[in-house]
Amino acid sequence: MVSALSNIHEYLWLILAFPLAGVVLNGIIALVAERPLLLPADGHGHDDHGGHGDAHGGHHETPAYRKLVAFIAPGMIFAAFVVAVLSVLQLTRMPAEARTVVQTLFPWIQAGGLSVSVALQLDPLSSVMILVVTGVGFLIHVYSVGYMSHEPAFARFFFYLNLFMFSMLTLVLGSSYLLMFVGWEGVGLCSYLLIGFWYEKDSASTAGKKAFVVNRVGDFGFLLAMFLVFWNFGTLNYTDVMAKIPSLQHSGILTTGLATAITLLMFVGATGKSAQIPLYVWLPDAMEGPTPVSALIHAATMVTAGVYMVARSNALFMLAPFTMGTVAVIGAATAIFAASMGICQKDIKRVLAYSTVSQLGYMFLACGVGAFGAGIFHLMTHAFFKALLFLGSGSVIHAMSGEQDMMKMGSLRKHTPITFWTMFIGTLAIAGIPGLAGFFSKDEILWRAFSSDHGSPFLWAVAAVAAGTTAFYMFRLIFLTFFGASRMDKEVEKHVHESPFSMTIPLMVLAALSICGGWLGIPAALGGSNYFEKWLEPIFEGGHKAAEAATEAIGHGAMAHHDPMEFILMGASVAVALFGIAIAYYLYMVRPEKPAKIAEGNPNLYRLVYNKYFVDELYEWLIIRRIVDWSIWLWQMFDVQFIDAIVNGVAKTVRSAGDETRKIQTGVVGNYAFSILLGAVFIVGYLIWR
Amino acid sequence: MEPILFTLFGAIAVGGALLVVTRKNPMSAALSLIMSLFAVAALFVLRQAHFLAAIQVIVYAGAVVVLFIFVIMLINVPENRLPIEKPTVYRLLGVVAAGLLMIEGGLASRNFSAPATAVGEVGSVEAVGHALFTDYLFAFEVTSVLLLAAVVGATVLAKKKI
Amino acid sequence: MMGPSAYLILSGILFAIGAIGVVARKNALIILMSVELMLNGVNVAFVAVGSYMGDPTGGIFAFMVMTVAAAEAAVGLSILIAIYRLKETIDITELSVLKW
Amino acid sequence: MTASPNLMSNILTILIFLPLAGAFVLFFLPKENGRAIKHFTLLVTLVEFVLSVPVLLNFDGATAAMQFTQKVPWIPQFGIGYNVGVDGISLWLLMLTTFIMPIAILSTYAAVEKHVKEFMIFMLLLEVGMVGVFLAIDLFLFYIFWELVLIPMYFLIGVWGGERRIYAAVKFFIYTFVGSVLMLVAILALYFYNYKVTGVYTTELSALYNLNIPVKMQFWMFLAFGLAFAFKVPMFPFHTWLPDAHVEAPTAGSVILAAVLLKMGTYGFLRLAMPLFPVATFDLMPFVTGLAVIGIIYGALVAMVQKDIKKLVAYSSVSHLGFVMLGLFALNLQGIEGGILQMINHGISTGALFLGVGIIYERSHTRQISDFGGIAKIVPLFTLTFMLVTFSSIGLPGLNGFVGEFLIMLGAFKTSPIAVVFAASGVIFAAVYMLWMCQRVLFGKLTNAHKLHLTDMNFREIAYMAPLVLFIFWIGVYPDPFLRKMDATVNAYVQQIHAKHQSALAASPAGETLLARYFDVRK
Repeated sequence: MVSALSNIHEYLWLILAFPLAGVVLNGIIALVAERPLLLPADGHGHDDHGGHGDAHGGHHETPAYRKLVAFIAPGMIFAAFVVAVLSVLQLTRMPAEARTVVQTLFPWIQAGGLSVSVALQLDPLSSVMILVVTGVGFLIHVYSVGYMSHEPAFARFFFYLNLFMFSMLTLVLGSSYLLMFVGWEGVGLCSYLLIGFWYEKDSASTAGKKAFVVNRVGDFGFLLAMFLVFWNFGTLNYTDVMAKIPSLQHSGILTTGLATAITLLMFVGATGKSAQIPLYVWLPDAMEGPTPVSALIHAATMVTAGVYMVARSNALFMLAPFTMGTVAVIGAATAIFAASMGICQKDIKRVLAYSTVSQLGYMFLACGVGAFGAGIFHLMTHAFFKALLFLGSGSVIHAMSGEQDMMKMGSLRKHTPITFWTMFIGTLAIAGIPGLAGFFSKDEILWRAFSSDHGSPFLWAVAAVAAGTTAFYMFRLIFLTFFGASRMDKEVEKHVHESPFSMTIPLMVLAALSICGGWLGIPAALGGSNYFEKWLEPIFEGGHKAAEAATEAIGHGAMAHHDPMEFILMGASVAVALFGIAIAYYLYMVRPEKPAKIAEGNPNLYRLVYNKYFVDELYEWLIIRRIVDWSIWLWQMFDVQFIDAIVNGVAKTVRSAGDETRKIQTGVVGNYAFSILLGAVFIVGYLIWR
Repeated sequence: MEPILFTLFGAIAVGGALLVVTRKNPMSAALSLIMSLFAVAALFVLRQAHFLAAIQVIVYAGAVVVLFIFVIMLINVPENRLPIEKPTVYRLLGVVAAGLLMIEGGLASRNFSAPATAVGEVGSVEAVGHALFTDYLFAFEVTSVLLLAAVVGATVLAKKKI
Repeated sequence: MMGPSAYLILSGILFAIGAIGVVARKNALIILMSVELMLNGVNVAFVAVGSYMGDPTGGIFAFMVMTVAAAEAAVGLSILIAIYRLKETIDITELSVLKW
Repeated sequence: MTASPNLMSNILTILIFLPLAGAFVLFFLPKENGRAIKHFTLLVTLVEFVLSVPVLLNFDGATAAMQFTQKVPWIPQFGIGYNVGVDGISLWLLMLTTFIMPIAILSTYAAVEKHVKEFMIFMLLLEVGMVGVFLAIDLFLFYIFWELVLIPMYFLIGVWGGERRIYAAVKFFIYTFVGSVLMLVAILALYFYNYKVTGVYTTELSALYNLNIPVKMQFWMFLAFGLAFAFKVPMFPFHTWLPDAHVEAPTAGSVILAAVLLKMGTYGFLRLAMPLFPVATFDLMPFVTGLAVIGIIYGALVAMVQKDIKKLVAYSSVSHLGFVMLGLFALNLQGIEGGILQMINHGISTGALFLGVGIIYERSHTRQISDFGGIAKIVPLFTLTFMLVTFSSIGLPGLNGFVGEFLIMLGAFKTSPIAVVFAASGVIFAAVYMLWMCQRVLFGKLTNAHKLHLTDMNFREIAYMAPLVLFIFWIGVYPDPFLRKMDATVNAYVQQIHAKHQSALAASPAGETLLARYFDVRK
């Protein structure tokens, strides 16, 4: 089979081309077939349709174009997935050190020393990413077909979704930082479009804008990092940059200071995209988008781009211990901070959003302690179980006719068994119950946070507490949603139903992945072979080597795997997770009235946590208000009152001077003659005097 | 001989000029102007510019001043409607400025000396005519256009109903 | 034999007196006459210098000036008549429609 | 495409004077038939565009020299000649001009109702001036065309403008004219200096480039030229005419103003101020760069708080032109190529933005952001186009704005990294003000539907937006053809000014401070 396509890597571009074809086709359908249907009938467009397509009942005959879209959009992604799988399979058959394939498509920007081509790079790191992106992406596309079936702007939705896939694949497959940046901004655009998909809702379009702008703040860092890289390395291609590190180190150009500057700037970009402190604020708001979007973009793929970037640049990061420390601390802080915010949220999607922020913090913690492989591993498992959880929550919302408040749910287990069971698996996975995907990846991170050169017991403790908190609020979610007495509105309760197969099948597949996904990386301590780590080894080798060259360090202690400490810590983390689950069980199953009492007992603390520590308000007051006020001042005071006042003042002066001097023109001829005479006197006088 | 005659006619010319600018009655002023112009004609003769002297008498005394007198009689402004002219600072300034100009003119021309070439027949009818119809033919022809324009203009302007 | 300076000074005096007339008088007729005086003063200078230099150009210039003077007098006086018909005055200080 | 050699050798002259001939013919058309006049003008500008395409196709990107040159003595006594030519710098600006004109004309079909004939005559005269400015390689000729542009624009704003049109027109005229007069003084000074050194009177640029002007003189001349161009660009703090002019001008006027007229300023820097006075250019670079960066941030901040869409776009122009200036004064290949490309990009994107504003203004007769809201529901196609243009303006990768901005910042980072740090923050603000505006105009609940009388874009509007959109994608995805045409010229250009700077500096004492170099300052 593969021999027919003797070298699948020559068809790498197909991975991008399929989603792009989907973009074009869906775009045309949206424009030609769907647009006229969406126009208000009276031409002035006033109707009370609030936008929530999934809240609408009432089936009509499905128009043909919708069937076409429902086929094209997932189909294209599936095709890309197939190509991706074939490519990766071929990659596995190559020797480990040769596993970097670059396919150049066409020159993009060339100016002087700058030469950036549109080129794709397939190596172990990007292969993991494309498999996750296309795989999870395909499942979510299938799910979306069911979830968005009542949405009027069906084609437009898939147009955006395919565009997102295209951008995301550009991000991970691009062979240079600039191309990564293209995808980086592209996914930001799609995120903007999809969060604001129901643009008639003010909160949705505001959230979209916020996401884009906050991302831009991060991009600012990314851009500057690129400039630094270019002017010091003379190239933006990954392979060239990595190849040049040793020689530049040798010649003294690439100092620790420079590496720190580059990597810190890159990390600024990563905090924006991956919602880390201080730029995480957009992600919770991003839940305004349709739920599949939250699953795809704001859980499984886009938000992990920052982790991907850090992992991609690991060689540079390893040269900058200060940055590594920063990354680890920010990651750990985000993990615990976001987890604490998840405790009190009532909106089911917001809980998951904070959980995502928190889990991303884990990934950065991993990168920060030098365990890039562990970070990517967690990225992958997280993609499985978080996508599952989001899609599950979507299924719940679907069942609840659009209700997202967990306080109005309960006992759904009976009505939606598949959703319940799959979500339960996802929750177990994220809580770190042994045997499931989340356990392996999270444990790897915790262990490395403790044991690696860059790690410390403190980081481990923070991460472990965060893990416990995660277990607590995730089970709180499960208990509030699926167990206990029903708190649903009567009207809603009548319509509660399990979702269609197009939605439940992806759930089941993801549940399976959430269980098995971790088995790829069972650590040696547990008798596994940690195939995942080995697969990524070639990527991170360079970084370790560079770091050694820089510091002359004493080997990597992290490789000492058979440490009894590892088992102790593993047990501890499992215990912490179980403790969290136990508390959740006590508070929400045994004594359901207790949480409200606790909240009443500590009103200030509760308000603080419930309002997310007022960070949004702080930003609003400290930055946005200041900038806007200042801008108004600049406009009204500086522009109008100062510059224009000068301009108009000069004009007025000239005019009033003219007004005065014109009075010399008396109209009496004699006076004019007198002036002529005076002039003659002066001129003759000058001629004589001269 | 020349200095005496020059002094005589120069004095008459200046005296006539002073009378022109000081008379209240325009008719007196016009007659004084004739006096001044005749004296200038005499000065022209002194400089052997006979042709110009003749023209001066014919054109100025015979045409221009007569035109003035015609106009004075034509519009015949009554005595009491003549402008009332009182000495003001402004007019004093005018006199001072003109005086300054005079002094400057004197300063400028006091050391003027002509080259010692023989005084040729530059003012005779023949010499002027020759120059006029050779070197300055074009200017002469243009003069005729100017006069034509003046005739037309004067006629149009003075017509009662335009 | 006297030099040209005397003529030039005389010319200056005549010119200045004419200028006084133009600047200081209000009667439009007198002003026009004063203009003639100024032109005459200039003519004196032209003729005198021309003859001393042995150059007919001075005379030609004086001739041209006379032409202009005649034309000016004709046009000027006709304007005066027109104004008098309109305004019943020859006081130039009352004719200031063109001010500002 | 093969064109007869005869046509090709005269092509530039034809390009300059074809609109003039068109304007002449328009004089004799009856003014009652507005439709026919519009059709005719459109035809003229289309022919002009078609004629400019062979220039592009036959342009040799491998040489830095002027091409398609024509040289005719004009006032030989003064050494003034009619010299025209095109190189990698002016080529794209020429193309931009001929490309944008038919679009602007097409946009007037519904907007201009009164004095159609005069309007079109002025438009064509404007084109004569603009094309002339970009093609002239004689200082005097350049100045003539430079001033020629002013007059039609003055009338376009003053006659067909909005409520405060007279104020805006006068402000526009005087602002730019003050600069022009300064430039004229400098041109004369340069002219006579050249005579003093070489003994030949000439205004030919190629001759003037070879002068080695004393540094003190360079300083003052650069200031004079620079001020003229800075007014036109406009650079902070000389920008206040722009918002007024844009707000009051008719849509077509705004489009031309933004797309081409502003580029004349930056082009002037590139063609005259920088190569003629390289030492002053290098020495004043921090100053100009600083103003450019202030312009970027200032324009963006002030744009953010505008209530009038057109004014917002006008201020965004201040910001974008700041980027162009930043690029040009990076004085390296990336910066200058980026700057030129960004001129084109800004012409396309901002032109399209103004056209978009014009489309909804024609229907609703308001430009206040607060009057709109949620119109995406009723004008989806317009929304799509407008968002696309918005993202191009923001500088989204894959669209045209990014390529230019990236090259500019990349180039400028080499020479003044601090400036780029600030300029990059302008990228953030660009997203803020554009998206905020879009959100308030396009999204949200549809509130004012009945008052606005909005209908979606009609065929004519699609027809003139489509080419712009095409180029937004083309430059974004495959800018290579654009960059390759300017490579040789810009390369030679950069080398030349660096060399001239070096040789001039070799003569000056080591360790000389700028103050000592330009002013008689003793230590």
